[in-house]
Amino acid sequence: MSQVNYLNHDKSIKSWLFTLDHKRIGIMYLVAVSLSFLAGGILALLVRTELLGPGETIMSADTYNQSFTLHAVLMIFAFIIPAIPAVMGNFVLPIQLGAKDVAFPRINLASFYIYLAGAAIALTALVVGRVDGGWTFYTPYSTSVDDGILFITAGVFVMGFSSILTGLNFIVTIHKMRAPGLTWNRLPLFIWSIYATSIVQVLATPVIGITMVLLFLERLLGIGIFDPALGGDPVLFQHFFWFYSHPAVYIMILPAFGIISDLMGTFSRQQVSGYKFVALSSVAIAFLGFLVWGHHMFVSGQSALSSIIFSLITYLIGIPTGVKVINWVQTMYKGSVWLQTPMLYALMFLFTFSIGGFTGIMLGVLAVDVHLHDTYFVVAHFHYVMMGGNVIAALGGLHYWWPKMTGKMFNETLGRIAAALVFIGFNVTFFPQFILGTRGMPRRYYDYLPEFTNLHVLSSVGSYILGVGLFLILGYLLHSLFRGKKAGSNPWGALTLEWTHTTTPPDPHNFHETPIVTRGPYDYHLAPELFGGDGAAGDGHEEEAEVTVPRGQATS
Amino acid sequence: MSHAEHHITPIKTLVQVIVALFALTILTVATSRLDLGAFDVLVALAIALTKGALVVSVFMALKYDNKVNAVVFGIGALFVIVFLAFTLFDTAFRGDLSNTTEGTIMEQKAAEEALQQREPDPAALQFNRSNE
Amino acid sequence: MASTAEHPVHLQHHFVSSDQQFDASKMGMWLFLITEILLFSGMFVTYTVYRVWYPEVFDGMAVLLDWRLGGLNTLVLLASSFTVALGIHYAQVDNKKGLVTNLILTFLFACVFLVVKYFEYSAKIEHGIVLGDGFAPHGVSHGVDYATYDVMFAQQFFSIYYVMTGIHGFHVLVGMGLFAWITIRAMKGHFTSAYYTPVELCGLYWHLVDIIWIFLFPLLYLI
Amino acid sequence: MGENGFWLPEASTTLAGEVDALFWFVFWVSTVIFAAVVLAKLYFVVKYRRRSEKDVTTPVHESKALEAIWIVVPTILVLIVFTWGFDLFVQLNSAPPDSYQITVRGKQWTWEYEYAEGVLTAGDLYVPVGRPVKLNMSSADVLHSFFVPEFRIKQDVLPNRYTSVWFKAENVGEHTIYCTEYCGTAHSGMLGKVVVVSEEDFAAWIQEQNQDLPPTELGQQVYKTQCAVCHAIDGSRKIGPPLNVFYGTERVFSDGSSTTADDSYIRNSILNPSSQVVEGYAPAMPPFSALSAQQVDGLVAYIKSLE
Repeated sequence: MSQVNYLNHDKSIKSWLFTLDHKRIGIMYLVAVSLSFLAGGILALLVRTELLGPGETIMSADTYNQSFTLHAVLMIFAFIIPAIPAVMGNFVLPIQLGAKDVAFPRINLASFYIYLAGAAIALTALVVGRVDGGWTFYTPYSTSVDDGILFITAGVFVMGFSSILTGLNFIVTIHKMRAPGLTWNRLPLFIWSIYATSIVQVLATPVIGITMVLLFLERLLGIGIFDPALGGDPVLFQHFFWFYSHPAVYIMILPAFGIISDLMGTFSRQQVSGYKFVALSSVAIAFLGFLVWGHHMFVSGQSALSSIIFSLITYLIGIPTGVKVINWVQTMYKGSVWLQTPMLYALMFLFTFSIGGFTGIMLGVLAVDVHLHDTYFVVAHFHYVMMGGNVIAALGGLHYWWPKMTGKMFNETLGRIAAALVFIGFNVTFFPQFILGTRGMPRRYYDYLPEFTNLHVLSSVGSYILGVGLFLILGYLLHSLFRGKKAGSNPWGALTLEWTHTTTPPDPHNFHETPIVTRGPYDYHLAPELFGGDGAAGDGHEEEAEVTVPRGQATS
Repeated sequence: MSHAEHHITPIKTLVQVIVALFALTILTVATSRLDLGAFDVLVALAIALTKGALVVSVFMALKYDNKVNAVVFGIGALFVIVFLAFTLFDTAFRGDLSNTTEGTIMEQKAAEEALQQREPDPAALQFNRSNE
Repeated sequence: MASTAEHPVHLQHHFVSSDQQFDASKMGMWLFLITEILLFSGMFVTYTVYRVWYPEVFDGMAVLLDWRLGGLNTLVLLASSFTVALGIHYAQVDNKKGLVTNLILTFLFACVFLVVKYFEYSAKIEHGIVLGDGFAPHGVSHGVDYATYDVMFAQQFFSIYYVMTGIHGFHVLVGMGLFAWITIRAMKGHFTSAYYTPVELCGLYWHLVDIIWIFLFPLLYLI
Repeated sequence: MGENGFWLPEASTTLAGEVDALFWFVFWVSTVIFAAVVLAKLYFVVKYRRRSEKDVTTPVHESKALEAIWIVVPTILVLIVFTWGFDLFVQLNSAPPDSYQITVRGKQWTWEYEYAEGVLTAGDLYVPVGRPVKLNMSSADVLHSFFVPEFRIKQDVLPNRYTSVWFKAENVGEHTIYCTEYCGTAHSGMLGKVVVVSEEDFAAWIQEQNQDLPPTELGQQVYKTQCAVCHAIDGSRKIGPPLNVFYGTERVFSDGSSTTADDSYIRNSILNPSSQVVEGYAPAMPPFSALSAQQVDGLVAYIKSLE
């Protein structure tokens, strides 16, 4: 007879749909964002297939334009922004804090349904009209072309609400719900990064809200604020858009930093190098991220003064980010590096994200950006940061917490094969795009000059390899649900509370008794017996009894 | 009782604040009737900021509240300023290097039309901000 | 873990104490308020940019907004803020009657605000000063020839006016819903000095709505 | 692949080479640091790989000096890069006062040029070599962006506002102009050429443009610059229908009506395209109301002459 956990204590559909349990909400988010990723991914493959040759390959120009727009809108607003915070943040954060739930469970559930509603409204655009203009919605094209924009803007507005509520919930939870002994200096770095992310979500998202309202009114009524035909200013729209969308890049990448920090610590069995720096720089990056949006606008017609200020501040962000990468590498120094699948993704992240970072520095150089702006170089840079950063880290996190979420181990061999396919496929897809971009291939092009054909074909082939890798992951993860080996409570020998103080899968209320924290999240030297936990270990409670450090003033 | 330490603002303080707010409202209307030139905006903003500060600190009791809430509010206000200031770095300095005209094409057209009509429409001329 | 017997009714299971729950709710509310501030900041930025570009238009157009009505509404909203603050004071000292009276007063002030707003809007819409494409000032009333206000960028000014006051008005409407709800709960005696969180949170929201108007009034009507 | 290997195309203006130098500086510094990080990573993975489940690790005391180096050195590097990029950016944006000025208009989906000598053309931009040229640009509809990779210049083109870009071409030759701001269905077809010619050839070209052409030739010229993005003349389907097959035949429209394609049909299609959208095509064509009467007549004559 298996222990009671959050999955089996009540199996009715209703108990899922109306659950207030952060873990179940996390799982529902996981299903929803995975479907968005699947849809967005299929669109990406269609786009790459169209680009196999110049001219029409499989679709018309209008279909192509809609495909890349929808790919971006789905991937950004429906997948990548909620991916790590709403899935893994929801599942892991309260347990890592030693809390029974997030501060506002009902708001948490509401944010999920608001997200679904937003996605549904945005997709209605497909039925009503066209989804055209790219995810940036630059006016006046976006407001002049089709009524589809009304639904897209409304959808993004609504999804923004969901994002705000998630962020707000997490900030309060982190401030007010930490277990006794869990000081700010003992917070796992994943928490720190989610904290920074949440700040950005709360501060930036309202601005995309008002931007979408104004865009909506511009299209519906012609209010003339962004429409040059009425005397409005399209560049002002870009300021509004990027005031959100640049910080939004940090909504996407900061949680990835958190996962990587946790993975590097756990699988190196070593304290994360420069813990305080890594923790505080996440928050610093979150704030500085608001001061650089204009680096998307160097050739937009904004003032040169603006461009210069934005360029300078952009570098200020580059430095802490770079130091973080060095810290992660340094974490392995004198460690015991265990190359399990999650760690493979962490190492992969260090490679791909570094390329994304360095190319970001290149794009921040004013004069060089003039040449590279809006070319495939930007497309490649963006994907190296978003996919090579966020998605790779999310895959690492998913593999890392999969046993905790489901109670099952995935097939390690298939995991490694898939990781290799993803790594090869990703780089073959996007690296050629850097070269395409420097040679002058503009982005969002349906057709291209014959001289670019070879690199485009290479890129498309890479995307198929990547697709195979991702489908393989989907396959073995689903398979593990039914046939997977039972996971022990702490298969990776990690030190954070979700591994040491609760069962696998976790109890409906997370803990039988409130944990008391007496050490840092990566103090492996204080718990040498933890490492090398067996995937098939038995009931969590017995193991916990062995491994928990003595609780001085235990609860009574 | 755990709520004993919650700050209770005395009614007297509340009354003082609302009287001040009413007075400031009348003051801002009064000063706007005078022509203070460029100071119009500054005076109006200063009064509005004072009123806002009174509401936040006393009515919303931020003065007596947990510090973290004050920090939250401060950060919110700070980022409004960031948004405004950085946008103005652009909009107030357009065309600073490229030597293209500062005004928009529409403004120039309107000015040209007004000139051609020979019977200058004062409004159109007034709103023409092109270089000449 | 404390036994359930010590748990007051309002305390949710995942909180350890009433204080923790109260502090969490309040911090959540403050965070929500700054999202509101940033939402409005977009409009304030638009206002500033266009005001810097077309100061004459903004000066000229403000004449069409009646500062008497705007000023009246300012006083009404300030008064409503005062009654909310009083209401919270009475909740803290367990004076149910004082609480209910002040909540009802707040609701009524909100009604007055919207009625005044309605008259302002309809007076403009009547003369073709509308939001968007239909903008075409015409007609004469009170010695004002509206047609002379059909100048370039006037549409931007009124778009900003309508969107700002419209979104603000929407918040007032939401606030009225909230106050209707907590007034009923207060009448049923749900709130005591030990638990009045919903009153406190609605109050915070309402003060913010007030503060936004404190800024809207001089920017749109006076300068 | 040119002198730069496969990363960058040929550099054809006075400033392009300087931009490239900066590009290569950042490129190589980044590559060296990146390689060092990756090598360190691989070394650690191998050196400190897990030997057994019982591995014991001890915390490493971080070296403050090392941490300081990692902050100070990159800061110095990026400040160099910033200053360098700033200086070049100012140069890229400051046209010499004696520049030859051309007015450029972007519209869906072509570029139009107006020369000081009164010449109006579209598609290809003729410029003299060795002389600074300043383009004053605006858009007739949505945002566009003027990009010539070999010149390392790019500038968004906005409606209701002028932006500008300048260059001084060093060699005679032809380079592609791209639109890099998404502008709708035929965004990727909004191409043109910068044709850099000698001063004498340029003067001669201006002369030639001012001469009258027979209608069919004029029409052909207009076709190449304005219509070829969307309409083929070999019977194949592009964004719009081909132009060589329909004259004199019955046209069926998407609203179900039909008419015989004659001169006035062509004329109407050019000036008011959305009134008669041929069945099976998207209503993507904007009205070409900026064409002169002669140009429209020329087009009609040219389309009639096609087979």
